[in-house]
Amino acid sequence: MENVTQHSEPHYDPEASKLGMWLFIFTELLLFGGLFIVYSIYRFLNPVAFQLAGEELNVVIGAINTIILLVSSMTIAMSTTALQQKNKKLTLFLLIVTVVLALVFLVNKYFEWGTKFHHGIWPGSPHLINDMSKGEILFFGLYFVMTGLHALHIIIGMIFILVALKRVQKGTVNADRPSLLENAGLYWHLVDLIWIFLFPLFYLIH
Amino acid sequence: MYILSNTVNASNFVSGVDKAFLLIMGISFVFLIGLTFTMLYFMYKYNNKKNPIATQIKGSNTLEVIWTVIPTILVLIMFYYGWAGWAPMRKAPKDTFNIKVTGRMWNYLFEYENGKKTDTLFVPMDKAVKLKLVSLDVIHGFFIPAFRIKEDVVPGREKMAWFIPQREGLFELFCTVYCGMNHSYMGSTVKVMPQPKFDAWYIDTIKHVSVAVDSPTATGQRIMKNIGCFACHTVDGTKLIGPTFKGIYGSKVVIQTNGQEHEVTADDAYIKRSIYDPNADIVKGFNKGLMQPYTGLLSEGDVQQITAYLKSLK
Amino acid sequence: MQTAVPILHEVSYLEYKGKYKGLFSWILSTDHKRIGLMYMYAMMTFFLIGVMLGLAMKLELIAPGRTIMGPQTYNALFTVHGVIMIFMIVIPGLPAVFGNFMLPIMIGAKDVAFPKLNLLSWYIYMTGSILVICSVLFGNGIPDTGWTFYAPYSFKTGTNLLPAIFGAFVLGFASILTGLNFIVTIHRMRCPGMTWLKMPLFAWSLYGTAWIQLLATPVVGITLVLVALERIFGIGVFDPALGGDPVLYQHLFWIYSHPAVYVMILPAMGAISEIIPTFSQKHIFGYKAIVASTIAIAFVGYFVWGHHMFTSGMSGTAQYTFSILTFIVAIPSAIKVFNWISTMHKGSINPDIPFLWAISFIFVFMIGGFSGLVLGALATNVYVHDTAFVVAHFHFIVFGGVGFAFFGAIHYWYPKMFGRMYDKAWAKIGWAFFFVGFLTLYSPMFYLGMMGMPRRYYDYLPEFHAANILSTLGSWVMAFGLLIIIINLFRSAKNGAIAPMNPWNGKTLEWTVPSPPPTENFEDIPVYGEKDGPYEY
Amino acid sequence: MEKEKHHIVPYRVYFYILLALITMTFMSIGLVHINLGGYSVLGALIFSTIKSTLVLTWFMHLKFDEPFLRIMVVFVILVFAALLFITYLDYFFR
Ligand code: HEA
Ligand code: HEA
Ligand code: HEC
Ligand code: CUA
Ligand SMILES: [Cu+2]
Repeated sequence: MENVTQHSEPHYDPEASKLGMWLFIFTELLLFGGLFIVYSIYRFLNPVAFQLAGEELNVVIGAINTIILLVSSMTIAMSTTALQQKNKKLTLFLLIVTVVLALVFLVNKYFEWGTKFHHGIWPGSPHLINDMSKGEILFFGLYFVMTGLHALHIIIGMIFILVALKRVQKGTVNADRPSLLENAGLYWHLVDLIWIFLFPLFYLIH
Repeated sequence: MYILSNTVNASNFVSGVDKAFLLIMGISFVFLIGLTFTMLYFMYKYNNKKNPIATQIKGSNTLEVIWTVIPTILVLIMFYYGWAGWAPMRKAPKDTFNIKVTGRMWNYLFEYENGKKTDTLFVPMDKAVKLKLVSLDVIHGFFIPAFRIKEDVVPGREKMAWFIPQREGLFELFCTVYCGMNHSYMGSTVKVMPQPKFDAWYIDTIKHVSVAVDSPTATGQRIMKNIGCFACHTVDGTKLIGPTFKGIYGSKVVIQTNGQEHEVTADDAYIKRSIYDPNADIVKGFNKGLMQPYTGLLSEGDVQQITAYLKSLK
Repeated sequence: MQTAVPILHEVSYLEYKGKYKGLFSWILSTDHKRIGLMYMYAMMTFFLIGVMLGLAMKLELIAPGRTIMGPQTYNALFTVHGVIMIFMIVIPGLPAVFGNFMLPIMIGAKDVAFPKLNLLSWYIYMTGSILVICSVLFGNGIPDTGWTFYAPYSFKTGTNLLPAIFGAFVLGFASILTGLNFIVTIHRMRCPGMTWLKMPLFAWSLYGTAWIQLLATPVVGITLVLVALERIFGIGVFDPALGGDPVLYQHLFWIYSHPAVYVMILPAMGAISEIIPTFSQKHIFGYKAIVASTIAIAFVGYFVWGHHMFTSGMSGTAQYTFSILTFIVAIPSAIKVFNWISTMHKGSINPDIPFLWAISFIFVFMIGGFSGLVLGALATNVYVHDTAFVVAHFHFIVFGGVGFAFFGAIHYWYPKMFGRMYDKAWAKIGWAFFFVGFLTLYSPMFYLGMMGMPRRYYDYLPEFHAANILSTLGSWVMAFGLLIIIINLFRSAKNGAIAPMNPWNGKTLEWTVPSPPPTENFEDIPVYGEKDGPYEY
Repeated sequence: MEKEKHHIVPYRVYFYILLALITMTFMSIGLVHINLGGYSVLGALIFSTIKSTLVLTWFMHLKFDEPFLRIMVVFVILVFAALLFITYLDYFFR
């Protein structure tokens, strides 16, 4: 007879958690928004240098990564449908595909950054500072910061999806309580959304 | 108060700025006093001892409109006066007397078109003076209160400020943007002289040659004092922004060049390099980018004098 | 032992025994009231540090030249003072303490929407604060950039800036999460019948604030990350030597930091909007107008940041746009002041201590606001920008505004929070010293600014001496007042008279629960009928 | 509220959206090779905007959510646009 006051009965409010997730997405949008402001101002001030530097980036890798992200966005969106149709196997499969695609994206990114490093281009590298124009330094500085931050979000998104996957497996996320999976999906789409803008702004300047 | 007293019309901007000031302050005082007294009066009149039952009033749309519209009009008037006092600061007339102002930690250097350099700003009276503001390191602020002008001096950009001094005399000049340790000492003075007097000063280059000095190292010391080395360096062994000069000559210094650490002896060549290209070798434990190159500001001869002085610091 | 059940339900949140004992029952509690108190204790501690630094600065400025410290120490002092006061006290201040404590009760909910997240925010807040303190204690030198971290000085200085920047970044996260929590709470957990327009004004102000926290904080977050990267790698974004533009840093910084000043003031205004009707025993005047002006301040306040940069070399177009927007954002504040004063009209005023704080708030807020108008006009801003005038403006409005509202709020809600009443006579004496000290401390700074004394100055001309002495004296009077207030509050938490449920005859929901409230706040969620409302006397 | 069933989007729809997104990606890459001068940024951004609208409405379910979420999203985007616009008032007219 000790503990009668049970604390807030664990009530489940999917609308609240969805709203919370959206609000968080807004802050993420403004986080990148800050960087987009910086980018656009510097591009406006150094149009030629940005074009020159943009040509150094590999459009093919960029395009492949875009498609990977788009496909993974679809698979995770489908996974909620699968969950709601009570098809647990398909849900799990779709989630695994999403995570694998995310990994492929990161591997690509790794090689892409690797080549840049190989060419002596990294933030603050002597080649960058000594041999390039100011606009190009800015371009690559922003390139590393923005794609780096985006990659960090991919990693966070992957963890988020993995947690959801685990919970789907255990059955605590199911057709009646899909919130966690839906939120993981929302987050993942955010990552996609940002890339949709990063890709043309960095890879498609000619 | 500057606003009211001795700086009346010290420059062409004073009246515009002060007008805006008085207008805003005037309106503000009326409101402040009026509202404060209303508040106190209500507190007295409707005290619960006198007025135990409140009358419930939930609002009034008429009043809301009134006290939205009136302040709006008032602030637009304030905006207008603010704008009117400021607009002329943005565009200098064509025919101006030009001076280049270089800010660095922690002094200003004024360069005139005939090559004259000073650390006090000399300007002719009743003539439009245009300043070209550049900074070598961080942002500084160029502020002459009596003239009501202020402009940040931003590295990487060339800024402009102009004014017509209208009063003879000495005026204060401050640095207003925080720029490191001696920010509050980065001031100087403006000397406004009537045109003939100014001209005499302007063409006279002889006066500036230094008076004879007794000891052989005093010239070095004087140069360093004038250009401001002691803002960052001491001679008594304490570390400020930069390393101390005590016993520096001939000592072994650990420096970093492009990230590699190595040891050198502080000789003439090293000191010269430290002055002309300080960011090439960074003394261990100090930051890059604080000391700026003095190329063009100190001649080879000056550096020799400085080295001679540094030698004497045992 | 069946009979014990209803009694146990009434156990106050202070005595409630949960899974954990002692300290752990606090630091692991997800109860919004305990979290609110934990914020308050943490802030009090940091606040006292900040006050000490402020007093030390004033002591240094008592005479020109060196008095008790060197210039580098002084620079470090105002930096740490500014960072602590802004990022650790007044930005989270009212929302984290009173928002957490009162918001759920005021809207008739049992807790916030995400109680665990709420606790997490507190931990994030503590982490950030400790990082800031670390930057003082360890490394080579205390940060010395001013709380604005202006580039390029912020990546040139040799001092230990990284932990401070990182700390501010982390504190931003705590602020974002709190805001997020409040928005969801307000959207989803208002009690049945409480429509948006029946919500107490304090809750409205928190709603407006939360949106600013959400949308503005990330911008400064990323800006601080860029400064840190600039320091570590030299990526060049703000370094003029590498093509960057230091003025862009200022844009980004103020995109956050101007809205942040409204993050500070809105909840303060919200608290005042609660105190005034309660102590006038009258329905608030112009409820809808106050709601609208809250939203307007939050929204327009977003677009005026450039008024901090009038001398930085922006384009003329930007300058007058920002100036006019600055004036426009002053109007909703004016509307609020008029409505507050009208609420007193024909009321039945109980001039008790919270009310005294409220009217002194209005008084100093007006002075601060009017000096803001001087700063918002272009010509006068150019003259007084970066002088002691600005320092006076923001102390009047940040500290006079937010600080006074904080003290008003704590005297107002104290009986509810602790179930006891403080000693009113001492509270009034403390208030009197504080108020007089405040005016003596900061008024001379207006004068100094108009004379042209720049801010962040360790040393000054002899002409400025007299005003500085006065100001320093004021700082002691005020600190004395503060001491009385704090001691009074602390002692009363143990020894004060037991407070009734509704000592001020307030009408908002927090006055319908016992003092102190039970863990679950309400046994049954209240329901608002057609006629009910927060200010229906 | 509790009873409200989630709208279940068929797999097919998601697939069509993906196809549209990929097509537009290729179109924006193609656009680069046509010389549009200053307008190529604009073109790329228009494509990105359409793509992100698709992602928002379908993948992120905004189409099926309550209207206030949609209002919030639009509001946030407008706030960001206004920030950008005002910042440009400085840089464009310098
Ligand atoms: C709580 C915080 C807070 C608040 C609410 C405000 C409110 C305002 N501030 Fe302030 N401000 C700061 C905190 C705040 N400020 C800080 C911290 C700084 C310095 C930062 C730094 O550099 O370190 C600063 C700096 C600052 C500057 C830059 C100064 C400079 O460096 O050059 C400017 C310039 O426009 C400004 C203007 C205003 C204006 C117009 C308002 C308005 O919102 C005020 C509106 C209120 C009123 C007008 C009074 C009430 C109205 C009436 C009684 C009715 C009558 C009114 C009319 C007729 C209009 N502020
Ligand atoms: C809330 C903000 C706040 C507060 C309370 C204070 C309090 C004090 N400040 Fe403040 N100050 C700043 C914010 C604040 N300051 C900022 C942002 C700067 C700019 C830094 C920079 O330039 O970068 C500054 C700069 C600054 C300077 C200028 C430095 C310069 O430019 O040269 C000086 C000079 O004397 C000064 C003095 C003081 C003094 C003596 C106190 C105090 O000691 C007075 C004593 C205080 C009290 C007696 C109680 C107040 C109570 C509350 C606020 C509510 C409590 C809330 C909780 C406990 C949660 N401060
Ligand atoms: C803004 C601060 C600043 C000013 C002004 C400044 N210095 Fe320095 N100085 C430094 C710093 C920081 C270092 C250490 C980093 C480096 O080596 O660049 C340094 C290093 C040096 C060294 C090498 C010291 C050693 O121990 O090896 C010499 C010599 C020197 N400065 C001379 C001068 C002279 C001469 C002047 C004036 C003409 C001057 N400095 C002005 C900051 C300054
Ligand atoms: Cu130069 Cu302050
Ligand atoms: Cu502001």
